[in-house]
Amino acid sequence: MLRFALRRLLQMIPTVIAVSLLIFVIFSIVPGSIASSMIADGRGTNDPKLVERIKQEFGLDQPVHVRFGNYAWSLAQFDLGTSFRTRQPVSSMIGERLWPTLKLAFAAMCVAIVIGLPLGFIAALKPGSLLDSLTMIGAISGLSLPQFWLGLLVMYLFALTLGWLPSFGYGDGGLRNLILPALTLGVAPLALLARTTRAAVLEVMNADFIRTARSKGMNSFRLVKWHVVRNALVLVITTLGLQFGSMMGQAVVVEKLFSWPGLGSLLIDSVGLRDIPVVQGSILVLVLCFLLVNTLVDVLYAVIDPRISHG
Amino acid sequence: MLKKLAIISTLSASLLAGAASFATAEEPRSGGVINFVAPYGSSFSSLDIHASAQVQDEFWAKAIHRSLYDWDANESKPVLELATDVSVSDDRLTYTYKLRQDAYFHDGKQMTADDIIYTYTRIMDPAKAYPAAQYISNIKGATEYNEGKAKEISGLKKIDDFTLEITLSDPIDPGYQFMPNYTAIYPVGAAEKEGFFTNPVGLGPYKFAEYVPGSRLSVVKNDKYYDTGKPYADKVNIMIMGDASARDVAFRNKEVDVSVLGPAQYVAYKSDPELANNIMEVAEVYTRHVGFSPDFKPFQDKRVRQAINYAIDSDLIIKRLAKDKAYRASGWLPVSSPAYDKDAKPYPYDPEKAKALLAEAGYPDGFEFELTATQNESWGLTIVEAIIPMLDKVGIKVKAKPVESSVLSEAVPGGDFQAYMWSQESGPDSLTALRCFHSKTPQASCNYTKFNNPDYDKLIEAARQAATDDEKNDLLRKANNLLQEEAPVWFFNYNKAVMAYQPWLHGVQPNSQEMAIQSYEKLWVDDTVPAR
Amino acid sequence: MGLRFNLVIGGVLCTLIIGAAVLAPWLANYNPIMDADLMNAELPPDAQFWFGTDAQGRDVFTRILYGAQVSLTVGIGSQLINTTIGLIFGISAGYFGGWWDDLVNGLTNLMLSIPSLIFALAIMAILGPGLVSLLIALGLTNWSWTCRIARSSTLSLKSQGYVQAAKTLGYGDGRIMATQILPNLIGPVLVIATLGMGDAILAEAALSYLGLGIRPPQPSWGNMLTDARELIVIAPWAAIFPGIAIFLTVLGLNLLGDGLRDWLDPQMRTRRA
Amino acid sequence: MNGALLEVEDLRIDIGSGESRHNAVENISFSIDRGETFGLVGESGCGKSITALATIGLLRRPLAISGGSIRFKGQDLRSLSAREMRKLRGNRIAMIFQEPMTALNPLSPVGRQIAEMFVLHQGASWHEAERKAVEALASVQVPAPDQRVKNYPHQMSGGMRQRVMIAIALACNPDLLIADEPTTALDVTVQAEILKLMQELCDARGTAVLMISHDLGVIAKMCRRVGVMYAGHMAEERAVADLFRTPAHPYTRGLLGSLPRLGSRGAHGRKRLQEIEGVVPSIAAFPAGCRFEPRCERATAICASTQPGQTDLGNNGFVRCFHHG
Repeated sequence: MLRFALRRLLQMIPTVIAVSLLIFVIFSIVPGSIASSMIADGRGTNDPKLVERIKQEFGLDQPVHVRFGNYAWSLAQFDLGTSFRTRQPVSSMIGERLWPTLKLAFAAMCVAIVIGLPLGFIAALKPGSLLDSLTMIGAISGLSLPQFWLGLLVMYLFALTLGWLPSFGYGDGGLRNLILPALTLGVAPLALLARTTRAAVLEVMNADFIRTARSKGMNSFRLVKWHVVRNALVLVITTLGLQFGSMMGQAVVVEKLFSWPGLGSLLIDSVGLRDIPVVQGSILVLVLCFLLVNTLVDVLYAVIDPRISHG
Repeated sequence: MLKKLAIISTLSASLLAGAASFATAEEPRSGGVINFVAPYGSSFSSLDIHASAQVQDEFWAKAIHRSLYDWDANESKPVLELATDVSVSDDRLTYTYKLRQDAYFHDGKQMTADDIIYTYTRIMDPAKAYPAAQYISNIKGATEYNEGKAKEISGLKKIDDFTLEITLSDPIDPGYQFMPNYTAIYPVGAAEKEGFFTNPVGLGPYKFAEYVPGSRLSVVKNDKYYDTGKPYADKVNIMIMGDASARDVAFRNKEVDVSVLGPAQYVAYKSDPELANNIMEVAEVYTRHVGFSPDFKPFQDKRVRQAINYAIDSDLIIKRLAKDKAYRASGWLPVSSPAYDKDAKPYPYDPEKAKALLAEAGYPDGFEFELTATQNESWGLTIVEAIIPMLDKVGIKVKAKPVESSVLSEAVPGGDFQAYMWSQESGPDSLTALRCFHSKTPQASCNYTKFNNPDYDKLIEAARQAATDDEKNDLLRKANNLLQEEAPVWFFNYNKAVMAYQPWLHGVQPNSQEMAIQSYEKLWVDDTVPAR
Repeated sequence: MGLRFNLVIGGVLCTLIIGAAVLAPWLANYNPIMDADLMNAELPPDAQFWFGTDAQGRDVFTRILYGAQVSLTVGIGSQLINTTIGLIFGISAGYFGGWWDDLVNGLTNLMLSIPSLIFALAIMAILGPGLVSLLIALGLTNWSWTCRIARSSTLSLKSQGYVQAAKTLGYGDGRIMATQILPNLIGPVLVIATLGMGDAILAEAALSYLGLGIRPPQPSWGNMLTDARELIVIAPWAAIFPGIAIFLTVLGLNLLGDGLRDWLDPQMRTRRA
Repeated sequence: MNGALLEVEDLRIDIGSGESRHNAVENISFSIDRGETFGLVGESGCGKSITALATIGLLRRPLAISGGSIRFKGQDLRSLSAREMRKLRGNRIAMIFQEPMTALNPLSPVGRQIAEMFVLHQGASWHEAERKAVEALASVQVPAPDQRVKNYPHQMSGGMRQRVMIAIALACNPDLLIADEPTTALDVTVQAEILKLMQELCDARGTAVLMISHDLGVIAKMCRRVGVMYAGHMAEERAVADLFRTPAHPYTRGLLGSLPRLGSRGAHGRKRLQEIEGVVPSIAAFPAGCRFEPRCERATAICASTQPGQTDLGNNGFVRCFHHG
């Protein structure tokens, strides 16, 4: 199992290299620069000398291949560079923001799993029932909502109208501030998970070994507990891992809306201000998170399904 | 006019708030927690204010730091802050400051002339490109130091611990140069010390307490602040809240004590009987305009530029779209400028005249141009969307070209536009603002429309040399009116900043520079503040 | 929720939206850009302005109709690009195998590992806001599923001897891929594209919110929603109707996609991620 | 026939409901004595598996019993509650399925899947049940059973897996074992071993068997009596010896004709009925009269309009055909 995990980890390397190359290329041709972003709000005057000095300090006046060389060389030493805007190491800036994002993603996943998984199960166990229909209509609706719109709606409902929860921000890092953004971010994976679970359970329920299990004379509870859950999970877990990626993307929107101090809002700010090292670093870290989660999923998959690890 | 406006609105606010609170308004109460907002973005860039160029960072800097001068919001002028007295030489180049002897940094060290020299020298660090350098570079020898040609800044001279002599390279008002929060004074050697930028130390009324990146920065009362009796509140939480809708909800939810309002919210708050009581309106020093490129043929003709000014119903846009959250521009200098011409008339809405002018200029059927703008609701695509049908009526087709703000601020100084829409600082120093249209000012700096008019240049030169303020303002007024006549831009409006504050918050100041940047030490909360 | 329910409701919704888009010039009473009378700004829905007016005094109903054109263009256009790229890469990789297959596989993994919204954001930052940029950004970032399915189907067809049989008849590679393999892929690819259209419309809204969507004054549901966001207290209709339009369209596409999938191949159910 | 272990009478199974309701199986009657092995033979789709599932109470929607009775030890199974039925199922009536590849849970060790039986029906603890599972596996002649219990299905061959199935089915010494094509998916050599094993174990336990197969050879080897099903009807029911000697139904004759040699299968694995023209009609298109009529060479006008009744052939045998003999 350890070797399997190691092998999967090693397989990440080419992807990581390709991603870092790609984002370097993209952000070396993007218009605008850190210098121009400094006067973007019309305050002060544009000081051409300052612009020159800024470009010099950050090596932006060097030709592309030299810049790429420097970038690749630092990356090879696990150095993400220095932020143009703050002059702090990118890694420490990302370090500050990573935990809130992971917390948000984790909480959203929890929302999705805690609600979506059982809902999908129940729907599948009574296919065609009212509950099943409602769940599936709800699920497909959940997948059809623009996320920031949904966020705005829950914000108005739970924070403004009902006054139950704070509407924004990180607070002291507690649960109260986490609920609304996690809910907003969790709705799409929840819906998808409910659908996937339902489909997976239906598929398993039609399997031959379920008929065998029935012929043993077990009740539905034991049938589900002993034979359906694990088999359905195998099908669900893969979806969950892949879903994590698009959730990392959606986190950008949700973090911005809820003023959540995560990697997503750091990324979107840095794109706007053309703080390129931070942009590159953030994307790289997001991709790494995604790859790690999917490796974890693969390992989990192997743990659950003996056919993988033995084969 | 501005001052009156601000005073009237605060007055009416406190009157409306009722007699009870009026009584308490007399006597500031100490204690309590203020939840302030930093609304211009979703993060602070760093805790090194010299390295920043973003208003957003002034929100925390204003609490922790102090600069040599400060902005007097009520008088709308720079005033001495860290000095008690200043004398100026006859050539108006050398200033001698008597520094205050009761100023202590949060770590207990007393402030001396060395700290100021250290700070200004650091800002000009040859190895770094600190944005704050633009304010310091007017000190004699600063540029040489920055370019590595000198070992120190020759214009900075310590007479004794509490006497500092600063020599400028140009006879300009140093108040505007040494007032910005970006030039905050650090204790000697602080920036080289480990941990200064995670736990900054300053001279301000509040001490750094905690920073949750991207979320909030908290400061606590500095008991040794030199202005005795202040600050009032025990703690200020500065919440980072870039999203206007989220801010709106938070404010209504009483989670924050202030909110900066957009046009739509301004209307909503004004029509809400409760919220309407506590709104502060301030004429800020930004002029919103559409600049015309002199390289684009039709715009080389003054009549075309004027025609556009006639063709757009600016008043209607301000009334309906900006929801009266702006003052109609009748030239470049804003309402709060001492050189503002109260009698100047803005271009009236007259599409017939516009058509006639266009025909005269040789464009009876109009023409098409591309207008580069950002998403901004007050000086971006929202306004452009309203202009398009208006100009269409006189035959001018406008193609909107949306860009990100950092792309606009590269394209405009680079001259890469046919027309652009932007908001440009037009104060507080009127001379600085109008110098942007001097023919010697390069496009890359701030003469974005490459304005070139010898008469105008003469007026500006004269104003620079003017002996008295009245004389100077007179000349600037003339220059401003000339500018309006020449119409290098469509004069849209001057920003009216609007801030809503909770009924328990008092001491809000009408800061025309940037209303949301408040002197925290003057704010206080009464006992109706919710428990925090 | 039977098969028929999905197909019928999804089909009806999609037909309505397509109808709205195509017939916009005839159904709308106003011009979506030029008929902006600021005196009529933020009027609530009435007999004259069915969905009210926005901050610019434009008819929200009209703009939603024209917005349907943009949303459908974004949906269909981006999926055409995605599908074409996915099919070309997928079929050729499965067909030729070898280093090309490895390369395409690597590329697909790369695409899957960068969240597509962030990728699209980066591309939009280079190209600047606008419809064409959006089509490119969304068209370049979501082809990996099509590619994967095309590749695996090609491999399975190859193993079933179709390809060998065609080769013995003297068909060229291109012809075999086009005539023997492609037709087998139409079903699953259609399903992915239908579902992808909904995702593209949602992505347009998200990018608009982040300031990188369709260029105003051209109406798109995403920028209408973003613009009206702050009006929600004083003119909620300007925000609610575009939101509903997006919701119903994406819902319709999702239902249609689901229905198609169940109809074409019940086995595909669990494959979507 | 009183005292028979299983009595199926006039069993009728429908598929679907309302407008789209069709008959799948009707007028099925047969009985099995204690310890007896009864065969059901027919092409795939003729309703034999459905009949078997009905017997063990595992019919699932859209299939449902709509008439007749199934009596086990004199008790009508249709009147039992779900809970009572679960007590019988696995415990007194067990079943073996066709696909050993898919009939076992791939994610569960085989030992545990056997042990479940003891936990379910004998109230054993898991620990005790696992121990009994080793014994059960030994009884089906799996070598090194104490190791094999830990194996997952994918680690075993088809024959081994079917032995596991048998171990599961016989774990609680049931009175009736339903074997639905137990050897169809296996190699010929393994097939014989498994059949032999089943026969030995059932004989030793006195377990009656309902053997379902499309393969007359298997039936001939295992059973004393046999029912031939065609399109949901029982075409002919005889003692095996009688059936082979004097097949009465035209369909039975065709079936026998397709056998190259008694007791073995063709080299191509499953042998199709090449001698009988045409295909089994689909459930929705059952003919009104004799269901074999469209394919029958002896068919006359009456066959198309009227369903033939049972004709007694003596020795408890009967046939449904107007033109038998």
